[in-house]
Amino acid sequence: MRTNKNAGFFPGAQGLILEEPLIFELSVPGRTGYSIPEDDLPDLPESVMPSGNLMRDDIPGMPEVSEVDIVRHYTRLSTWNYSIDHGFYPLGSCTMKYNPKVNDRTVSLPGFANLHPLVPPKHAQGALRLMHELGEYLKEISGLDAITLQPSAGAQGELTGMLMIKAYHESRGDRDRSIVLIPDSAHGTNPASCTVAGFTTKTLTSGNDGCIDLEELQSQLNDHVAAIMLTNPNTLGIFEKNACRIARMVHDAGGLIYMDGANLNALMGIVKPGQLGADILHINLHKTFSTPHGGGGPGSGPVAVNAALEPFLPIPRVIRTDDTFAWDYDKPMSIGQMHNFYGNFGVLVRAYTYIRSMGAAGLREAAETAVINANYIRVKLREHYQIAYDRICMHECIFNDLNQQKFGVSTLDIAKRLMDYGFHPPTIYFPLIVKGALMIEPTETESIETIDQFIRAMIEIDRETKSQPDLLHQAPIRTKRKRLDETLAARNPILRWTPDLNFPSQPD
Amino acid sequence: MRTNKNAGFFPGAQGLILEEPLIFELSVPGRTGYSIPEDDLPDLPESVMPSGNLMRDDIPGMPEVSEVDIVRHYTRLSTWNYSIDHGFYPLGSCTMKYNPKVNDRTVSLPGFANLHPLVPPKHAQGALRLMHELGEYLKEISGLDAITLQPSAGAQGELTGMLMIKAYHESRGDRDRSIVLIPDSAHGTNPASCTVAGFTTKTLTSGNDGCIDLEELQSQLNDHVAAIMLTNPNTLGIFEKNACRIARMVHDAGGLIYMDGANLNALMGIVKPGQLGADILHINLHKTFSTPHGGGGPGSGPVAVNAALEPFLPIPRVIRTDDTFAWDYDKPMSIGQMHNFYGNFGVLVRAYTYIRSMGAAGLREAAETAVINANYIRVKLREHYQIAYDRICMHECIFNDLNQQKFGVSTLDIAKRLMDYGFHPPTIYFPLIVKGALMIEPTETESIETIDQFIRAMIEIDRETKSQPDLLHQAPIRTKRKRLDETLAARNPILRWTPDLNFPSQPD
Amino acid sequence: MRYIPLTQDQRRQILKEIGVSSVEELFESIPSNLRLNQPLDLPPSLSEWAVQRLLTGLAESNADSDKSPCFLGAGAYRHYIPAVVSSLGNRQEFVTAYTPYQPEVSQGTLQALFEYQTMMTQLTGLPVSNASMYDGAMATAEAALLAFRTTKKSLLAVSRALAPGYRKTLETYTRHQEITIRELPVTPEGRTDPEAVQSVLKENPAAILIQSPNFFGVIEDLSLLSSHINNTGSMLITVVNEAVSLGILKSPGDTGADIVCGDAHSMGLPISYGGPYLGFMTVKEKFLRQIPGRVVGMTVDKDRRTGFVNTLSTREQHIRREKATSNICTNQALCATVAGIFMATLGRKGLRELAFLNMKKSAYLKQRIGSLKNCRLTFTGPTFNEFAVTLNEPVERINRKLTEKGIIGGYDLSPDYPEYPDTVLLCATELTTREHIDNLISILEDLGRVS
Amino acid sequence: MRYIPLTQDQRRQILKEIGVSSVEELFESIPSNLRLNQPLDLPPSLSEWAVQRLLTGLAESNADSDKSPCFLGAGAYRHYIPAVVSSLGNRQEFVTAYTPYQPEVSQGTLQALFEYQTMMTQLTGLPVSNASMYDGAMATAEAALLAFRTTKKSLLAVSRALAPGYRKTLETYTRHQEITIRELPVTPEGRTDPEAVQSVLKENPAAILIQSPNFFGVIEDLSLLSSHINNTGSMLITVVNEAVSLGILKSPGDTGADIVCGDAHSMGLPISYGGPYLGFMTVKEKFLRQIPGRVVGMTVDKDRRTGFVNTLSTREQHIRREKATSNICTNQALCATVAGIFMATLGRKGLRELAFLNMKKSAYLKQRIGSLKNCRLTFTGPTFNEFAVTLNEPVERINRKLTEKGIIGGYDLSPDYPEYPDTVLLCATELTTREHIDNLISILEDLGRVS
Ligand SMILES: Cc1ncc(COP(=O)(O)O)c(C=O)c1O
Ligand SMILES: Cc1ncc(COP(=O)(O)O)c(C=O)c1O
Repeated sequence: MRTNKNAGFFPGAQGLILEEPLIFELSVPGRTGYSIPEDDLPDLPESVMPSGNLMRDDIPGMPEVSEVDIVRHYTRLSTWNYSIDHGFYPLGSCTMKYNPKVNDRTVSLPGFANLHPLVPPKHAQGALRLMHELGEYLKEISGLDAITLQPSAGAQGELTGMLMIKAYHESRGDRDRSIVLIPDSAHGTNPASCTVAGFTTKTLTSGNDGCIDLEELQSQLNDHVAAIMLTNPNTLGIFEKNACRIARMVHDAGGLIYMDGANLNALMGIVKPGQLGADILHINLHKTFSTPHGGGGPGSGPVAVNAALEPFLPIPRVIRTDDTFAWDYDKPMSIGQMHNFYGNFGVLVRAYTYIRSMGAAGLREAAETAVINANYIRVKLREHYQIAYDRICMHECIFNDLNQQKFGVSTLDIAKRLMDYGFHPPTIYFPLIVKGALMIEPTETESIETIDQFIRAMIEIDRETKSQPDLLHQAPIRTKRKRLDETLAARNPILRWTPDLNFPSQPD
Repeated sequence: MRTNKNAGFFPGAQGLILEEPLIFELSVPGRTGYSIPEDDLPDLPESVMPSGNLMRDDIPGMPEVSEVDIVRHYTRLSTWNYSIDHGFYPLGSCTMKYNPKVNDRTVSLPGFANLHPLVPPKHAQGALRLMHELGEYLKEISGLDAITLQPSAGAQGELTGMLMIKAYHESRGDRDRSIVLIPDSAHGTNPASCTVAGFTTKTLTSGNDGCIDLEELQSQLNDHVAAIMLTNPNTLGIFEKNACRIARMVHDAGGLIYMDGANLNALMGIVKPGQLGADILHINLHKTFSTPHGGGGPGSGPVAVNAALEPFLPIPRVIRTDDTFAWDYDKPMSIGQMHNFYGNFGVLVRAYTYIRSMGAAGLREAAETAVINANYIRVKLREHYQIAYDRICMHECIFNDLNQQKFGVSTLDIAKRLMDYGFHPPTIYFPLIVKGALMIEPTETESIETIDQFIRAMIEIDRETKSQPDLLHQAPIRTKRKRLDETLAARNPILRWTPDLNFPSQPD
Repeated sequence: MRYIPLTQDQRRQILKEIGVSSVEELFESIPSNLRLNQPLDLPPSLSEWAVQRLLTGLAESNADSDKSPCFLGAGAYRHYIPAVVSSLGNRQEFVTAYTPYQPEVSQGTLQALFEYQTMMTQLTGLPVSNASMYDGAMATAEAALLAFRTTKKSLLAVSRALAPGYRKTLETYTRHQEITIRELPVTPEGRTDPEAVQSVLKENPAAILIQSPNFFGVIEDLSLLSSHINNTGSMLITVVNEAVSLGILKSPGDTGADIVCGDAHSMGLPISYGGPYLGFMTVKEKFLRQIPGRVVGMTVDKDRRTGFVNTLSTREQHIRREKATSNICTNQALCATVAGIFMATLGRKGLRELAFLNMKKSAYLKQRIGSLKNCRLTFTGPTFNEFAVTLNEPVERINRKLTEKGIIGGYDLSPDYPEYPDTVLLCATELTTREHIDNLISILEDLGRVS
Repeated sequence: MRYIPLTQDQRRQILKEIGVSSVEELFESIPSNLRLNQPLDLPPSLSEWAVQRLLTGLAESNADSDKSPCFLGAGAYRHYIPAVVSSLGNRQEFVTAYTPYQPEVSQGTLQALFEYQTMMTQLTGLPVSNASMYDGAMATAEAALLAFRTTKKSLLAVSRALAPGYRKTLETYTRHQEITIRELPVTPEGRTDPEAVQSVLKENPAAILIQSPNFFGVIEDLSLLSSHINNTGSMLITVVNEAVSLGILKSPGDTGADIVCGDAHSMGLPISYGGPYLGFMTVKEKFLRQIPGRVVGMTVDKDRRTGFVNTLSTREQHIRREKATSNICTNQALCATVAGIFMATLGRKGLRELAFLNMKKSAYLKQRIGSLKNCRLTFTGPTFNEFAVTLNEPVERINRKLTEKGIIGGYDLSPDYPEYPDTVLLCATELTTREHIDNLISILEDLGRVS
């Protein structure tokens, strides 16, 4: 415990945690933890139920445990996670901001949680209004004309967008546009989504300033180019200063601008992507709009588009007539469905709650503060870590491990050691174009006091780099498990427990 | 992690935990984490509101923090607690059983949580029915005729009961009965409650068998004796074998039998305290009926009585007419109120839920299993620890540290060392009549696997007693804080933070 | 049974290891003729789903004050509970922990309670707080007992404007303590009569007990009263039933109280049909070793790092037994933890703003009521978030009519205070909207016209 | 703003430390003419209380299927969610953690997902599971893509009884993949026509895609179909949309599937207007390195203690980029965690009992429907918890009448399947009480009498 606000103090410490075997190892034949609703029916003749070789008698291997076993098992497991409710998560590109608790309350309101997706729309007016209004807000924020809330995450948003681009060109008889240009700094989902959409990708080498090189771009543009897929601010945390110029160039060549909006947190209320020339934009609600990440999802990746692309949006779409809302499936040019129903509705409820809580001023304040915090880290750490692009950054800043490499310490070591100090590591080794990248995104929800702690920890690690590099190779040393052998896992994949499983280790 | 069920494994381990200063140290002037509902009123003239020297301008020292600060602060704090959801809590006399999660759900139903205590009874029929029915169930379980649910904990139940005993004797003109007999094994609240009720207590020395010594009792009985206050099973985990005889003796002498029902978990469905001669019995819902202990409350201590004592029960009482429920304040012989309203209603909802979930068979199974588990521990540990009374026990068994004292190891050391193995320590140094007592109550909700782990840990500690006693003096070594200096705390009481506080230590 | 892990197989095996042939043998010390040979007469065990349906049905037959406008206060105050407060207060690490007898594995609860104690001292203006009592009524009774213990006097002067439930509990607790309770009358302002205070002081009472805002919602002039009491050897016990008021009212400590006690349920706890609530008590430094209940203190561990423990336990029943300062053991620790989270969330400014808004809502309601022909404000003194109104027909009748319109009316004062017939206590908090108020006014107006 | 800790004072100070004079300077790289000089046109910020009231209002204008009897299934199945499942699934350590890129501080999520994977393999009968997909429709599309990738063939034969939403999503995903989709017709039993399967096999398709229980609720004879498919070089993809059925139906792996995919939302997730749900996929060992999405594996740490990591990431987009097996990144990890808790809670016996009770409830409903004069069972095949009924008037009309009685009727099949006019899909789960069913029957009976 620090004794006053100014005393140095790192949150990382060690204490009692409780080990826990696999749930299967807790199983005891005949033990039960469940309670099935009462059977209030008369006995039925066996003949009315399916039987014979359609049926199974048993599900071997399934656990048999009591309710207290379940509670302790998952409670203990949960204590091994770092989470945003524990502390700072400077994960670049991930926008790990605080998830307001009121959003947990609204999403679990019975009128949302128990709403069947196939009730007639008149029984779902609240849900439809929420979706409609959320769409309107996101359109306003993005400066675009139409939107779908259906994609379940950013990558599915990308795929949706690319499929729309395909449909758009095809609708114009422009069938030869099979290439998508993607900067080398792009997130891996960008090229992957293009492939699923049936495109071929071409990589644009970034300029020395981390931005798209206009000459390089010009040289790649031709009438096979369907679109450019750019991220803005890009994954280096830099605003694509030539965004409008690029848009013009691509548009002139007959291509479209797909903007990866994963980094929208830097722009909300400051500039509208639509005004930067974007034709299509996906938005990660689980980043910018504070919905929790759940250890890897669910997320939500709405896609906003300009009017020209509207006909291609997925079905169904929410339509409003006077003050009544309904589903419209009758969109002949639509690319079709991306989801069995309407997407991750629960995530939409949270994002809606967030926007109504923040208001326009709050969203702008979020963007500004996110950028202020990132720049603060940039100036405070640049004496200790080499900065990839030393200029004003947007919501994130990127360092590398060149200074530390001299002492045999790598980005991985730095990341692992941060855990011991009580912080989640930054995103590492991404974007690929920065060797040994340490990508730091503080977001607006971290206090300067927390950020200062983090900065001090990073400086301390730099000092350790010189004084005790081996400690850094060993790190983390305070966590429940030390550095894990990822190679072994991939070489000898054990992806499930079986009764005869040979554990890779037999420690006490 | 253990690799199979048979491998030895203790849950205690160390891992990353996060330190956290006092909330006051996080405070930054101007920072806010709150949100007050909108003021939807017109401005009002100042004159309509109180002012002047009735008012304060500021509450100095109150924290100014953001919502994320609050969340992390209390999340981190929570991770430093051991709890029943973490693991085994063999706290004798406390009946730390698993708290079913469905009870959390029912207690927070809006119709309970948002029910104002002063609504006309017709708007509270559900609550009143619940209280009435819960009363009926507890009467059936205790074998008594009437009940109050008003006391907020066991000790308040005791006080309620003792006040009723006072009122009973007074109503009969029997004003000289000022003495209450209490066995030396009794819980401290028993004598304390008697004092508040205006009685003088006399201690009964227990016999060698841990039970009330009938001769001793006889010698103390006279017409100043208002009652005997006994616990059954007593705090030694032993059934007072002469319960009926004692009751007869005391009754014959004109006294009443107050039974401390803290240990009812051993008897539910097996025997009714009323049949053992008890005239008054308090029940700890936060023990026997699975309501959570909340780090020290809220609890609930209903008091059941036989017909002769019914007129003295606190007001108000729930009354039923046909199928309608109401409050009755018109009980002229009542001792009065013990609570501003009706007691810890929320706790009653949980207990009601529990009883409806368990049913009669479930409650009996709970009692039987609690006793089986305690006896299992008794036979497994008696070779290693001296057992205070080596005979079949009820729901708890008591050891002492005589074997270990030879090696300079005390009950305190054993208790602290158990933490390192991942267990909450047993109740220690209580009951007072067992020197160095280790009072172990497993309850029915612990699995044999967990109990076996605990037994192995106890045996391991006994081994360490001989091989490395100093380790035990140092214990615990895995917890966030090592052994705490209770003497310093009492000698130099620091009971609150102030801006100029000198912390007793200044570690990093 | 889903809560009992012992399987039938294991049970047989364990019984064998214990060395008995049946579970009955374990119960042989209980006379066999008393042992039940049939199941208890209780309703059958239900599935979780059925139990939930049953309880939902019971809950739905109650009035949800979140759904209907509600003007009841009178000791149970509705306030908004921020989501963080419920979310954190429901952390099972706080909920399912025992009393922190073993501090090394209880630092979470202990630090949270230490912080609660600190905030209560800041709010009440006295330097020592315990870690909770059962409720305000019991805390008030304990405060009186403390005064008797320390002053060794036997008279207690209690304002007639003390909440009746508190008064009754106080009487129950003190009945066998050779104590005389004297009632202090109320002025037309609705305040405890200062002259009566002055005159009772001549009889050298152990303490004067004053609630503020009192049961009529009126803020007492505590400074005035304490100026009389000062240096008389009698103590001033101030009771606060609506803790939210402390956000804007001068702290009782600053106005001369020796003990402040009452209920802080209104800071983060649901009204929950009257409990669990949060009794609190703060006292002057000199009563440090006289305060009843659990107290958390700061100390160091073996490595001299700061930590927290339950302390001053030599006052308590488990050490002192019949000589303890109180018989309290299990208290309301989780409620205190939750109130701590609430206070920390609102903080220095928020508590003030919340209190101000309560005062304003109630002032608006009062102003509007004042303009009605069929109502009159019973008292002239300043009020916080509730006040008394005298109607020209029985409160019950009015309330019945309000019920028909889906409104839960105020508290009928007349049964407890026959001297104020047809008088209702109306409360408005930050959750009372202008629409609720305007609606109530227009109904009352209509009723006036009709009758 | 309560979620933004930077105070105005600090903001000024920090800007100075950064070396800029205003926040605008930080945004100078954005062309100034594009920067907004007025606030976004959004509704104003609301207090938490107001936001909660607003959302409560929206929620209450929807139909709560817990309050009205509901016979809808058709891809979204209502089941009881045990309190432990919500309580543990809401632990913020699971909810607010990121994807476990850093395994040393993510062992909780990783072990929970490893256990989920294990249980999914036990339930489906195939040995390799991923850690979730977006939903069943997308999982099905991904399964098809896997089949194309590995077989290098271009024909896909899809049962007409595949859920229409799955079919449409499959089409969207595969549209640009040079794939032909052939539809397999349905027999009067309501099953995919085995002869059609045999005949399409001659064209050497990449895979045959069969849902069971299919969209009509009919349990397919997968053993029969797979006996045809076996050793043809085509794959059998089995889709399971109602995962609860796996508690009692023979596992698709045991009946010859190469891939099992679908949706497991019905194990512990609320129906929540269609999402978030839980896409799943299990495959044969040989497709281990072809499976899309995150996969958790067991390994050891530096001290050789068992631990878990995300593994086989060389399949994934962040390494393989345009050559990845899928573009999925963020998935539905929390849903998988919750389903894992659900499966572990019910366990070996409970899952079976639950499935049996669903089957029985539905069989009872079916039996009663069968006795009505104005209804007839559309298909003869065995069903799990839903089945199709052909009425003698439009489904919409019947449903409207049911709505008037507070009942949410079944799903109208006719728009998607014009060949089955006036046909409704009725679902009964363990939450459908006998009273609900008897009530429905008597209303239908009455309608029959009237019309
Ligand atoms: C820049 C960028 N683009 C796309 C994505 C993919 O989004 P999702 O993970 O929601 O599919 C991410 C996040 O992981 C990202 O950071
Ligand atoms: C035997 C016994 N009697 C009485 C009590 C007092 O009960 P409570 O703590 O609920 O006041 C306890 C528990 O602490 C106890 O164990």
